[in-house]
Amino acid sequence: MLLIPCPWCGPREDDEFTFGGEADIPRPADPAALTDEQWADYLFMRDNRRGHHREQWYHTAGCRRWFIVERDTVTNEILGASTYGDSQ
Amino acid sequence: MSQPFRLDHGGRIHRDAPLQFTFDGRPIDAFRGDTVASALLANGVSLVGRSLKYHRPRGIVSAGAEDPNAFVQLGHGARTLPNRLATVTPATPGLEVRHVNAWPSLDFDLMSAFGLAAPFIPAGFYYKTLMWPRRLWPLYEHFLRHAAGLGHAPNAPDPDRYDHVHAHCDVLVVGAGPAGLAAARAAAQTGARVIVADEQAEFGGGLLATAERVDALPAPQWADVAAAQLSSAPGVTVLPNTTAFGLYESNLVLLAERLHSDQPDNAGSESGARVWRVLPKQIVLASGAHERPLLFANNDRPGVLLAGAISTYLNRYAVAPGSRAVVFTNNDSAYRTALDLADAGVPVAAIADVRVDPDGNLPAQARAQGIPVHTGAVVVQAHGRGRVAAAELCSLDGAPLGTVECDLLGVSGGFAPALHLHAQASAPMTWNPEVAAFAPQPSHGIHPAGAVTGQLDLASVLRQGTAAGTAAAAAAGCSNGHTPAAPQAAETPTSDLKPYWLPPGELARTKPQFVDLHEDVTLDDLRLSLREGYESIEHVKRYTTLGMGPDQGKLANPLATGVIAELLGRDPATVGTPRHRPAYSPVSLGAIAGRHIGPLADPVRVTPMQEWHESAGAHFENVGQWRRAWYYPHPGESMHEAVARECLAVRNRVGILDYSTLGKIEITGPDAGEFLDRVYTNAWKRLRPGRCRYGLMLGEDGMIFDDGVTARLDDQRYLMFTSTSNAAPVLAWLEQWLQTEWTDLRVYLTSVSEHWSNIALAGPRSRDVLAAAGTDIPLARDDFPFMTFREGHVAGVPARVFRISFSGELSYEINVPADRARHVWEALLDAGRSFGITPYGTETMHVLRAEKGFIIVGQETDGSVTPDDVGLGRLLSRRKDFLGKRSLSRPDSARPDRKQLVGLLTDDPALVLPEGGHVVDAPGRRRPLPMRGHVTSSYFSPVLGRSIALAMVSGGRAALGERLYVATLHDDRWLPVRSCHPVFYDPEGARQHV
Amino acid sequence: MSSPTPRRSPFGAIESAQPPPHEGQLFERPFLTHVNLRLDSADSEALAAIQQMLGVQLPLTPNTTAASQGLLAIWLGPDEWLLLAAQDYSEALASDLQAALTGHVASIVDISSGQTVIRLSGPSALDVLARGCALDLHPSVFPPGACAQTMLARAQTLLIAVDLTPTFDIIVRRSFAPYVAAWLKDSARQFGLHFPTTATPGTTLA
Amino acid sequence: MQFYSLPNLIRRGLRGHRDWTPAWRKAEPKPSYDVVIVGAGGHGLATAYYLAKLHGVSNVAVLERGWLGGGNIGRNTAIVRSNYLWDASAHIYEFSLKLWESLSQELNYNVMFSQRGLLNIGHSEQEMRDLARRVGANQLNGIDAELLSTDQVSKLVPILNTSPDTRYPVLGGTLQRRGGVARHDAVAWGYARAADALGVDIVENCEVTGIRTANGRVTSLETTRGEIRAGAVGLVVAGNASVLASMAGIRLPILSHPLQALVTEPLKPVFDPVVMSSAVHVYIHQTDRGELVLGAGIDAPVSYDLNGNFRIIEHVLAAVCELFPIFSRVRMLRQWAGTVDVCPDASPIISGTPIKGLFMNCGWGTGGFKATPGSGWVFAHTLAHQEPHPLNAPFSLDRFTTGALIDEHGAAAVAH
Repeated sequence: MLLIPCPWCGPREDDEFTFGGEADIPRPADPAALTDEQWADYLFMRDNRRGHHREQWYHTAGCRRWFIVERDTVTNEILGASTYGDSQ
Repeated sequence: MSQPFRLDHGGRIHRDAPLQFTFDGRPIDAFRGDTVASALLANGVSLVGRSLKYHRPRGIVSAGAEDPNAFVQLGHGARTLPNRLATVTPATPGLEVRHVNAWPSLDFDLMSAFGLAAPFIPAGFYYKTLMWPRRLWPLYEHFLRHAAGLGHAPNAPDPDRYDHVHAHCDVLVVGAGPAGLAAARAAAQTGARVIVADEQAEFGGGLLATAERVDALPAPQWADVAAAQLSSAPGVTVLPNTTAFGLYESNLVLLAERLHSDQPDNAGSESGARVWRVLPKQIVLASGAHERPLLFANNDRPGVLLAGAISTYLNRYAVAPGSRAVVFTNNDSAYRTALDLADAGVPVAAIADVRVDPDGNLPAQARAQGIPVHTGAVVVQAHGRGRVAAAELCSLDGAPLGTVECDLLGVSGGFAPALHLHAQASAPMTWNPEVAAFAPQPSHGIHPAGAVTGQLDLASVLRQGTAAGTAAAAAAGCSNGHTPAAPQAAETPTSDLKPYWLPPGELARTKPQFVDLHEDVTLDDLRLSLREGYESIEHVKRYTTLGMGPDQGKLANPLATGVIAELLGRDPATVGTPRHRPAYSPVSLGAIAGRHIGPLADPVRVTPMQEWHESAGAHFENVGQWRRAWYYPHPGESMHEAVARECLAVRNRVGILDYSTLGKIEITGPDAGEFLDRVYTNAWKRLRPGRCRYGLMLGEDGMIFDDGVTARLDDQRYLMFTSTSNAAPVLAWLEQWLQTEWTDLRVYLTSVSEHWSNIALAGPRSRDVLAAAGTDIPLARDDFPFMTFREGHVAGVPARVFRISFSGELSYEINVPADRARHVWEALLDAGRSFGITPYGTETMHVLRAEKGFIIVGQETDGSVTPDDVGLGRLLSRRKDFLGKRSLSRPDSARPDRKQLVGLLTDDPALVLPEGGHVVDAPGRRRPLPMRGHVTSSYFSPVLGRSIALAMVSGGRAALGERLYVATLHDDRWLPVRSCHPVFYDPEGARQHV
Repeated sequence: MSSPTPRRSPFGAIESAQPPPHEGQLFERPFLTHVNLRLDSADSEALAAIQQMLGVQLPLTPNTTAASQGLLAIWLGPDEWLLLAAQDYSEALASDLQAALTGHVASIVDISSGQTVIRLSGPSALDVLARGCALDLHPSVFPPGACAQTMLARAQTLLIAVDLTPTFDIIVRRSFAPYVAAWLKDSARQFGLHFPTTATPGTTLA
Repeated sequence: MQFYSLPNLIRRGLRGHRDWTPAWRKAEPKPSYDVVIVGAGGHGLATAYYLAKLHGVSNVAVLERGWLGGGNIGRNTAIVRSNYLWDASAHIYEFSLKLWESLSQELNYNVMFSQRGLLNIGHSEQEMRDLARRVGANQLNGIDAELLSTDQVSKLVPILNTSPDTRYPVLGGTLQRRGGVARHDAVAWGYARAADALGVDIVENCEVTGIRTANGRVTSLETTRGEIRAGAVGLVVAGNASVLASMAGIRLPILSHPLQALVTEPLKPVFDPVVMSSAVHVYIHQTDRGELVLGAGIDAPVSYDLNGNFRIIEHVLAAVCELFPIFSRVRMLRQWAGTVDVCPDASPIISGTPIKGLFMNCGWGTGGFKATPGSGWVFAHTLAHQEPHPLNAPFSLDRFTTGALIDEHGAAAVAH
């Protein structure tokens, strides 16, 4: 059971959240200009990193904010959390 | 005479409360405070079970949860409990105890014939044979299956309920032995919120079985005082009968509290057991240690007990497990057992000590008492069949030292820390040579204390516990300055343990020496495993099944580590131990499921009209968590008849549908239109207030994700309808784009799904019904045209009315606040009575939309379907980008042979195609036979008087009218069909515009 | 304008002129006004206008509430609040807010029908909630005035600590009423509490 | 290779089993191989075996970071079936199932493949539509499959709660009689022993730390036991595919998740077939030891953690107690997790890569064990011919560029 540190609500059990996958994958500004390979890379290819991982979480049952969690994917240790406000 | 082995004084049993239970039908006298095991021993019952593989006679080995032999079946029928341990099961009046794994009886077990075959069925024998002839494997397996397994499952549903509790504390203390009690006391004194749990019915652990003194009190008495103080201390929760069985990430600790679950005669209890989900700030791990058995021939004979267990039976239960004892040890602790035996009047014929010069206090006391002590000596074989009759001794170099008669053989190979919880959480552990076992290292807010650290001296253990409790409380932010004093006990200088793994010489080779008593894994099995190259500890475990029994190898694994290390000539630290897995002790599935069963298994969501639907006799279908009215059969009506009646009512008169389950999202802000432009495939900015539009939402992969109507309420407000099952996912998805990607858009989303109920009136007379129900909204065709909405009142209730249609008929979807929806629903029914209004359910809704060729996301689509595939390419804007657009120009999305939505008409109009049936060009015996597609929806259309179907067919749109077949192979039929345009009724869409 | 037609609460209460007498330790508080408010908390002008109008500053600290006469402002998110007020006040409140926030980017949505309030009060309140709520509701951590959106068993809920009795207000979504009722009856029964619901929709499912 | 048989077992038994020899050599890595396979799991060892057996390529090494068979082959719930929806999947899984049917004899190692039948149950109208669609597809693909009514389900597994008023009513099911279970560890050991006998070097405790390439072609592997040159390299490292691929600068469409399972205490036989329910994410069968083996759904977050999230166990066991009310008093013995690599379409990648000579066999999600023989067979072909076999051609890496996905979410036991 993960305790997800919502930057707004504080640590909560993971059943309050929806996992949103790897963070920092911006949507291409002009998809039409991309090759199929470039689009596939945005669409499907992931680092799936073993260790330090930046990822998106949504506080579904709480404040309904999307935010970023940094987590070690081997130990599941939470290394930090930030709001999109912070990270911009 | 009853209870021949019961001592006439001492112990913590209640002699004033005698009771009786049965073992294989035989009455057993006991006292309250006994376990089933202590009572059996008191009655001289030494044979309690048969071993798993060879069916050798087995007796009680320990006095706790680590016992490998004492598995019994409790009770019978629905309430039976398979594979319970006699050593931890309280003796209660009338308890029905039966052996497992012997036939026909325990004493006369025909299956012990397996013992004769032992030389030919070593570890993993089944990998090497039973392969020929191939067709006989099922027979071999049938035999293996019925030979395996232990107890019997209940034969009816569980009458008990189980409980779940969430708990939080500053310090959780696992184990209430000397270290745990000291730690809990210390933590409590700092004002910390403390939970202390112990698997036994009484707090005290080892204190209850020793003659030592703490703070000048006899140890058991001190334990009682400490336990009493804790239970009355504020902020302290004491949990006896509670096993900590799992330690997970975030230091979530799971406790299983036994209430009645080990009492099969306690019928239908409200709570058979309670699982505590504890999130402590800090953990004191005081889980103690397990005594390690020693290897010698026939070391599995009944009457061979762990030395510490003998002391427990003597001191705690006033039971002498034998009448003449031999003790075999490699450390000092077993001398205490020898002294306990002597005090109890049980002669100790010999102590065999592996060590050459044990010089601790206890050996000295034993010698002083005249107990014969053989140093540098080992037991190499136990004689006797049904029970140990003698112990054969020899020196470390294999020289015989004679045979000593005894009916009780106490063994101690030292103590292995019970670090299971610690290890489960992958916390670090290191090899501790002093105890020749792995011990935990402090980590992640876990403070080990007491025997689990390898410390056995009582005085030191008490100090350790106090320090751990204080440190844990401080780490949890609780401290009131003063450091609690540790309870005092006498120091006992001890001499070091001498690791002893393999017996000397070849003498014992001829007889089995069991490393894992439960799994019947012998020393020879380990040798074979290593010989064949299965050397990693995990390979040994999997090849020999070492430690895989219900006892989880609590005794076997620590022994095996040393044995394997010696056989391989390696350092035990490098051999390691099989990975510890939850649960430390088995926990019933029901207890883990808790209350989440029956009506609480999963929320059932309903609309304000639910009671009305029920009283109207509706049949329901599950749609996600929703319970929706499926159809409303009249008395004697079949589903088919009811649905036909409902369909015709809508087509010819008017029907009413509870459509409240649709998701509804209010979208507000200056950029709302731009936002819709990006998430929907079609254009929105120009939609005028008061108008509605159908929208398609794609995933970025270009596949259809959701669809629905969105209305523009006013300049800056839209109301989006989502499909029922996508309400939550769509909201999360929209918020994700707004919050993480398009942060510049000024848009707010608010779910109003629960506030607005949605009642659909559909059919040529729906306008009349709405008028009759009373509304201030002008209903004339030109005042309120198709695909517009109006705000006003319906039946006196504020309402938003949408002129949209999922049936192709003149239709109004009336949104009213849920608090008044039931009133409006009934008002419309009253108003509609003279027009023949008919309530209809989801099945009719499906038939009506299929007649119109409207798709349902999740039925026509399956995550691999694009808008063009279902003929909605016209909704793809060319002038703007939208989510998923780029994926639609990938090579595969442009394939001409993609599956496309078509209609199918059977040659036989009465024949309704099976949904999920596959479409082929022509019947054929060849396999695989190429498939063109499959039937997604199929119904009998009452208004058309024939069957209709929608299908996804490869290249189907270009070949409308082609001859195809739908295969139903279970009856070997090929149903001839022709493809057609997927709109079967009112293709020009005139009816919804009237 | 208030409609003449009687309202039905999720737990089956029928609206009447005078609210039903609240007795016992566990009961529904039906028909209250629930208005969802969204606005940018950096918009100090808007915040001031709201404070002007409601007589209370919208709470900006997560998981806290602020009370003024007859109205409770509950933090739901950094730009979202729930305004909880007396029966039959929703339309007035909504329109007053609209007026107060003209010219500001905001969203004001009446959701009074979509959810309801259950009050749980008494010495065993914490034990009842501990059966299904993973949060630490001990007053040292969750004092009166605190609020939290979280899970109650398998239903989303909004918890508000009212006083040190302890007393909690539990806001649940309408369609979950049968589940929440079944869960409350089950958990509360263990502590001798009874949850009076004139009707439990969906009982045929249980 | 010492032949395994009853006579040999008896003969050696009379001599105390002292003259059995190691099932496979503890090979020292040579400086160079024609083919190096990374990962001594089921798929990797099977690949090596078929390379040597069918393609005459025996200068092969299988490198294993830890102990042989310690990955998913040793952590799965051992279910074997071929009732997949789409043609491409159906063909490769059915091919694999056919290999299973004679695998014990092929390897002279009893993998205890037990065709006790595999039952999928459905709980909603839409689920029954999907099951019917799958059965129809299976039948036309020549795969045995039957659609069952609730009564037929209840006859097959009488202890299943099929009463209509449960939370998850059983509306029917599908049965693949040739489906079943096998002894998972034995599969790894059997392939290892057979491959070793054909000259394959199996190198345990040898972790790959780097992949070297020269002008677009793989040349060698850096390992904790030195550099090893290779003509071709096959990465078969379930639970680690992204990590290994990244050593060659390749990004994969893979997410790694924990998948949990548990066993109960052993019971006398109570039911025969494997029972699966996608809706409640449960699969369950009873082993020959008598234990109930239960599989759960995957943990949503990406993770390589091997403990798993207890919440999922709570949900699964609640569902099990609903479906099998008599199991409520049976006790959980052991719970664990493995790491599954999941592709967006829940189908595997058996494919070449942008780097010549470097091939991948990964992304099996929850479907890996049942595919072991077939996967090894086609991957051996792919490595030997440097091009895919028709059976694995559709499972190429570039399908994620063209969009030709093979979406098996419906057919996987758990909805990802």
